[in-house]
Amino acid sequence: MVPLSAYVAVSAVLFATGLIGVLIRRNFIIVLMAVEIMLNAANINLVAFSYYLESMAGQIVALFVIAIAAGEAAVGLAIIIVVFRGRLSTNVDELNLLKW
Amino acid sequence: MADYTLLYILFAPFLGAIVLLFVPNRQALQVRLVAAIAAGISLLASFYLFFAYDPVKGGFQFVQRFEWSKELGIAFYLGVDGIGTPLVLASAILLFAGIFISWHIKDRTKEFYIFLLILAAATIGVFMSLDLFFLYFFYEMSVLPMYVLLGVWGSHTKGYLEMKDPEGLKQRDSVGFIFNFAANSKEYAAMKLTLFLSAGAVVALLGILLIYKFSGLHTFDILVLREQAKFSGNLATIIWLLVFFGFASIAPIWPLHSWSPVGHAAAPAATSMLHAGVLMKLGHFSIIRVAFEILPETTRELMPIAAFLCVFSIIYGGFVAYYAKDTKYVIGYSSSSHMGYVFLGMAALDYISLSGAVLYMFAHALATGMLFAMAGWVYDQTHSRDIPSLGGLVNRMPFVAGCFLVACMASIGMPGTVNFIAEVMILVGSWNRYPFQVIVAVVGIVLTMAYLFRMMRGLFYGPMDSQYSHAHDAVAWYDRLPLLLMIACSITFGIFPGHFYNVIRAGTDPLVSRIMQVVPLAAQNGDALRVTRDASRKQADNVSPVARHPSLVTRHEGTNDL
Amino acid sequence: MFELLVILIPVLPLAAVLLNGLLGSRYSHDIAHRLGWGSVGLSFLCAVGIFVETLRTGVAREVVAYRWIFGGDLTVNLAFLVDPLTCIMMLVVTGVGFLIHLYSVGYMHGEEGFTRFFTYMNLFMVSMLLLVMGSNYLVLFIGWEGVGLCSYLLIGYYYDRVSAAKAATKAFVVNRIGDAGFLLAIFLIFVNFKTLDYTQVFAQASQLSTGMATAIALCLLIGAVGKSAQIPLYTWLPDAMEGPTPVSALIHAATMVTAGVYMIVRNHVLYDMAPVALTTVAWVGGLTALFAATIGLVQTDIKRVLAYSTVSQLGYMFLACGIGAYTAAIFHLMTHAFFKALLFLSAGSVIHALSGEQDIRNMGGLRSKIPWTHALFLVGTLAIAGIFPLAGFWSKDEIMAHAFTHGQYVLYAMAAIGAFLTAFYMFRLTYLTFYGRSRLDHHVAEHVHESPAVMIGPLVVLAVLSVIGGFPGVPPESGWFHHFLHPVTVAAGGGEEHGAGFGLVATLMVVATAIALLGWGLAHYLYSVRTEAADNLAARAPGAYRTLLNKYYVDELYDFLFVEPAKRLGVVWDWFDRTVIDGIVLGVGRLTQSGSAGSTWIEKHAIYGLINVVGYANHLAARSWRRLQSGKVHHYAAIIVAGLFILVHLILVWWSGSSGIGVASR
Amino acid sequence: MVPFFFVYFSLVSIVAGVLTIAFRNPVHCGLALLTLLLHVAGLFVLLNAEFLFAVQIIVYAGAILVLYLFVLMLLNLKTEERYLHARYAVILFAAAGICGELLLLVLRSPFGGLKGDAPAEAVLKDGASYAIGIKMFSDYLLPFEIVGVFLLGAIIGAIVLAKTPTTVDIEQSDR
Repeated sequence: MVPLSAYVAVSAVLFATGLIGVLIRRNFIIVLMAVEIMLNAANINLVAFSYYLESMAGQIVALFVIAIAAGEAAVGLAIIIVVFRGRLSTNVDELNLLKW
Repeated sequence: MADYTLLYILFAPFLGAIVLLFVPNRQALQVRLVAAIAAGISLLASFYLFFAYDPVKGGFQFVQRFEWSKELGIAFYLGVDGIGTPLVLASAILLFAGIFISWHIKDRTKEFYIFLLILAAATIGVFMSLDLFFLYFFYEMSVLPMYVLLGVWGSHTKGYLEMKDPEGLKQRDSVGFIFNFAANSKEYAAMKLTLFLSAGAVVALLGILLIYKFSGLHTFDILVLREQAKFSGNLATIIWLLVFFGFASIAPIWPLHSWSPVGHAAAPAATSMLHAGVLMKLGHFSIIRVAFEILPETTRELMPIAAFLCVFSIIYGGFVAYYAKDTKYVIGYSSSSHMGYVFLGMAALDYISLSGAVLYMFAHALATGMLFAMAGWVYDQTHSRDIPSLGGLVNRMPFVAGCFLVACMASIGMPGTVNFIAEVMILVGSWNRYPFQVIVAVVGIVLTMAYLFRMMRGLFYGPMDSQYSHAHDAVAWYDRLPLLLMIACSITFGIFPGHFYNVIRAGTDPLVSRIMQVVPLAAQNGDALRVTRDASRKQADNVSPVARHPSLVTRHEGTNDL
Repeated sequence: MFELLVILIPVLPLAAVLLNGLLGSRYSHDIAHRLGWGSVGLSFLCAVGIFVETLRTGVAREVVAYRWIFGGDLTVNLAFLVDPLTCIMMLVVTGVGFLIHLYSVGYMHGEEGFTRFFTYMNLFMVSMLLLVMGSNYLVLFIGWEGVGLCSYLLIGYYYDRVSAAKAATKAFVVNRIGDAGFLLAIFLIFVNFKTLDYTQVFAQASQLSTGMATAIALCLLIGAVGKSAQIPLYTWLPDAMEGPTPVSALIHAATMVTAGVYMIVRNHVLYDMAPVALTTVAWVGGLTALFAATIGLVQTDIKRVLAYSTVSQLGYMFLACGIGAYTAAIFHLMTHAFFKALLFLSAGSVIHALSGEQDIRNMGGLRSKIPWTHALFLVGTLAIAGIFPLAGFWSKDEIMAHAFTHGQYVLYAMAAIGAFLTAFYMFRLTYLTFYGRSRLDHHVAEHVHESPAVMIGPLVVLAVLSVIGGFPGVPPESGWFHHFLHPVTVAAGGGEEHGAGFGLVATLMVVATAIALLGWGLAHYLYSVRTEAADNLAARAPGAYRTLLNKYYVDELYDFLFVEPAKRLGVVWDWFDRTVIDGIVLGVGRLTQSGSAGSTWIEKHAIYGLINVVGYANHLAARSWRRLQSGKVHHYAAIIVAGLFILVHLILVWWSGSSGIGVASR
Repeated sequence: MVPFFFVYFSLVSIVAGVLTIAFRNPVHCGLALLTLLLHVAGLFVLLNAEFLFAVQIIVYAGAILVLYLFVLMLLNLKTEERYLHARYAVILFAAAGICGELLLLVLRSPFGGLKGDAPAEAVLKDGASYAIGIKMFSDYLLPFEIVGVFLLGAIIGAIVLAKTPTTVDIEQSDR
């Protein structure tokens, strides 16, 4: 029997990986991929808890997370295309339009 | 009877703003027409409201009530009395006029009109709110569009360009900036105005929350609060001061006035009109609604503060206006000076003077609206607000000059305009209580006259600088309509004030009697009070809001129904 | 019918105002001026009807046009009081006004803004009629403000002239100072009587304490002084001559400036209760009469001489009010309206003939070139100088006689000296303008022409009135005029005394005539005889010339003894006027300015400073914090992570009471 | 058997995750991500979540990842010289430290919670898809609808954003 903590640990490691990816990569697309990793880590957690706490809620929320991930990917990639069209770059460092 | 007049008045501009969202910005004419139609509906409905208001019956009429949050005791509760009705009318008139005054705005027309409509609708909302929560809600809502309107469509004050060079920028960022008289940019003005008014609003909100908390009634309903809320000495004083100074900052009373001239100077014409015309009156109105209604006893004790400060408002504003060289500064300071009269009328707590104060709010809205409209027109045509550099414009714009003269006449209270009646009522009514202030106010009239006619001379008479030879008069119907509308209202109500007077008296009479007479008796019968409160709370659950109104429940039968 | 007529009187000019004001640009000048004078003429006819009716019944009636402000404790009606005083004032206002309107048709012909002129003039008529007909103080005040406004508009008629604009503003502001006093008086009356109706106020007046009555009367006096250009607020009137001449004639001579006199007479019940105020009125009037007359001696602008003469004559009326001769004041008001309008309009005719020249040093010898104008001006001069039996004689003599018989000898002396000076400067004006050698510019001289009939016609009527206008007041103190006004001007308690015997009255008349003739003689001698003699002498022989020059020394002596001091006094008072009184006015202005500067300084440095300190603190804080806003996604992400980290730890601390490390190592 | 699969899936997931953020070539990153997604799907099977397993493969591996690869191809990105952030070492250590602490935290925390009404046997009897369906369309109907609207919005937003601007739009945006 695999303990819950094992799943949680895997999830935490994956989450950390994704987080580090977000922070250190310069390519916007890879940043988005790292975000996907984090979402997957969260999903693992949700499903694991759903299993061990005997509730369907976790799975349903995980489903929603996947839906949101899809939306995020669509919009995020569209933004990347727009930015790329204007700047010919997907480099995160060069995107500082948000500056006041 | 279901009469949705108030909803029409309130929501026509909001709906107009929403419709405008879907009108393409390229279709400037459509944008203007939509705004004008929305404002027109509001205007017609408020005229109907004004003439349909029954002064004999008095009290709050056209009441609408929708429960909003039972738990918190908030209801969307609208209704007007004799005080709110004229102010709603004034707002609608100024909104309608303002739409036409801004007919020539080319830059982001759609957004401008959206914000203007929201501003006006929110102002109207305050005047008809019978629920403290929504009163505050609309109050805040009316302040915030000002920020955008000033910041985007405003104009810089003279001397701004000097601020833009590197030396000026350095100065602006230095400590000396503290003593820099009005950094002159429109952004500064917008920021100052918004911060000032929001700060005032927060103070007032504190007062309102204290009322909510310590009344123990668990309701924001003004009518319930004024019947049943009872506050003891220190608490009442604190609440009253919070409410008074919070709302007085928009009014603006003397040391809290400094946002107003800067704001007026930077604002586009229609915004200044609405702002000086009706937004300032939110302060007086809210003081009447909250402080006068809910804390009558404290009002009687503390209103001399206003009587004291209004002297400064009148004289100080007048003097500074006399010295100012910028047309809008002159009008702005004159507004803050004239608001002193309203405070005087309110402070005297007399039937005639309080009615005069309300009438003066209406009259001043029209007069100052006209002045700002004309100053805006002159600015549009000459790109200058500097009085010494202008002159002789009557050759180029006889119609505007004529209107300006009428506006000056109205502003100094020339007989035949509604201002005259209001002024006389305030002064006559206040004489018994504050003779000194009345003398000061009479001197203030002379002062008003001096600076307004100095400005009139500076703008329109004398030789004209050739660089202004391209200036145009207001010729098109849409330019003349708003001016004529305001003039017509001012003169018509000046010559036939009968209905107007009755409407206002229907609102002020019960208020003044409450403040001056009923209170001491109620204080004696503490026990009876508690019983009545319980009884009337039970009654409150069963009876419709209209029936709860004191003027319908024969307030004078029980002297203990505070 | 009666009510309708009364209401029609102000409504007719009002209709003309509305038509001309709103539609005036649509039709020709001909229609505009017909509307202008036609409406006033109809008003005059109505006024005559009312007058006849009042004469027949002899009762005062109140006509309510409509209820204006009403409700509980403040009721004001737009109502008219028709009594003998009102009748006289209505007749004067509409009658003289009608003639001046007719005259203006010729005078203003071809001016830019012709329609505007008639609109303002008619608006003035409306206001003036409200002023004299109103039955309560508020209606009086409406008219009072309205005439001030019209005065402002008409003085500033030539708006492109800076001097005109300044004069207009000055007139309005000075008037407004008076109005402030008037307004205070109204408040005092309302507070004391709880009503503003004349009839009720006068009925209850006896309950008033003397102190309060004095206060009210003095406040009213401030208003009257401002409107009627008395010391110390008279300075606006000479400047007001910047307006067109018909305006000077109508507003600044015949009607508006007499509003103060009317008001005092109307309120004589209150004044009778306040002897102090009454004395003040008398002395203000007496001083003004003398003071303005001396200034009039040295003026060279034809209209300014007349303006000072107006101030001086108004002083007589105030003097009359002050010594209780209310009927005499109204009587003089009426005759003055006739002859001063005549004088102004004739002066206007002269100016018209000389293409705008107003300086009498550049005139002379016009008698033959414009004979009609000359004759009419002479009639006016004779009337104002008080030559028997013209209108001015009767009215002025009555005032002086009243002063004498009531023991006010100082005031009598002032009035007498004033009368002498009046005769002198008016004849000086006549001689310099119409007689002697022509000093005209030759360009102007070529174009000298008599005025058209539309201008001369009204002048003839006014001249006739100036001649016969005094007869209703004959014999003095008991003429028809006095009987007619008796119900109004005599207070309920007492009556005007008829103490003087016929002998004394006759003597005083003779003295008055002598004084006037003396003034005439002196003027004749100085401005007619001497110059001609000097001319002849210069032509004939140097010896005889020198002899006459010696005679001239005598003249010099006379000059030195009488004329020069008088002149110098005039100069000094003119200087005083310009320096001290204008100085005071200016000083008040300066004080205002420095007060404003001070207020602005406080505004700048104290109030704005305080506010800006708060703003600057925010500014500093924001400058350091805005580094967070780098705009780079990484930074934001890092901040989010840091925030998350802190949040998680906070939650854990909240749950377990120790830090994350602590929990983990447990 | 289950522990073995668990170890396999977890290890491969973690390695794939690390590779995803470590590869220089974005296409390689995408392929590593695909590996990760598939192995996470495997973890779902171990947890009785077959429905999610299917969704994970269909939506994630099938749709989202294809979208990523499509964009990568579309933009034709070259492999960058400096693909890591300038101060990545600092961030790496900081993040690793933080994550280490978090890992400790989650492992030591008691994992308490309310027991639900879906024990493993019950779920296995009707199948996970059935249970999810019942739950989703009864208790979670509103969130479900909201997610639908959200997806619609995302679609419209993506289209509007990525649309080629026409000349008229440029003119309008200048106003």
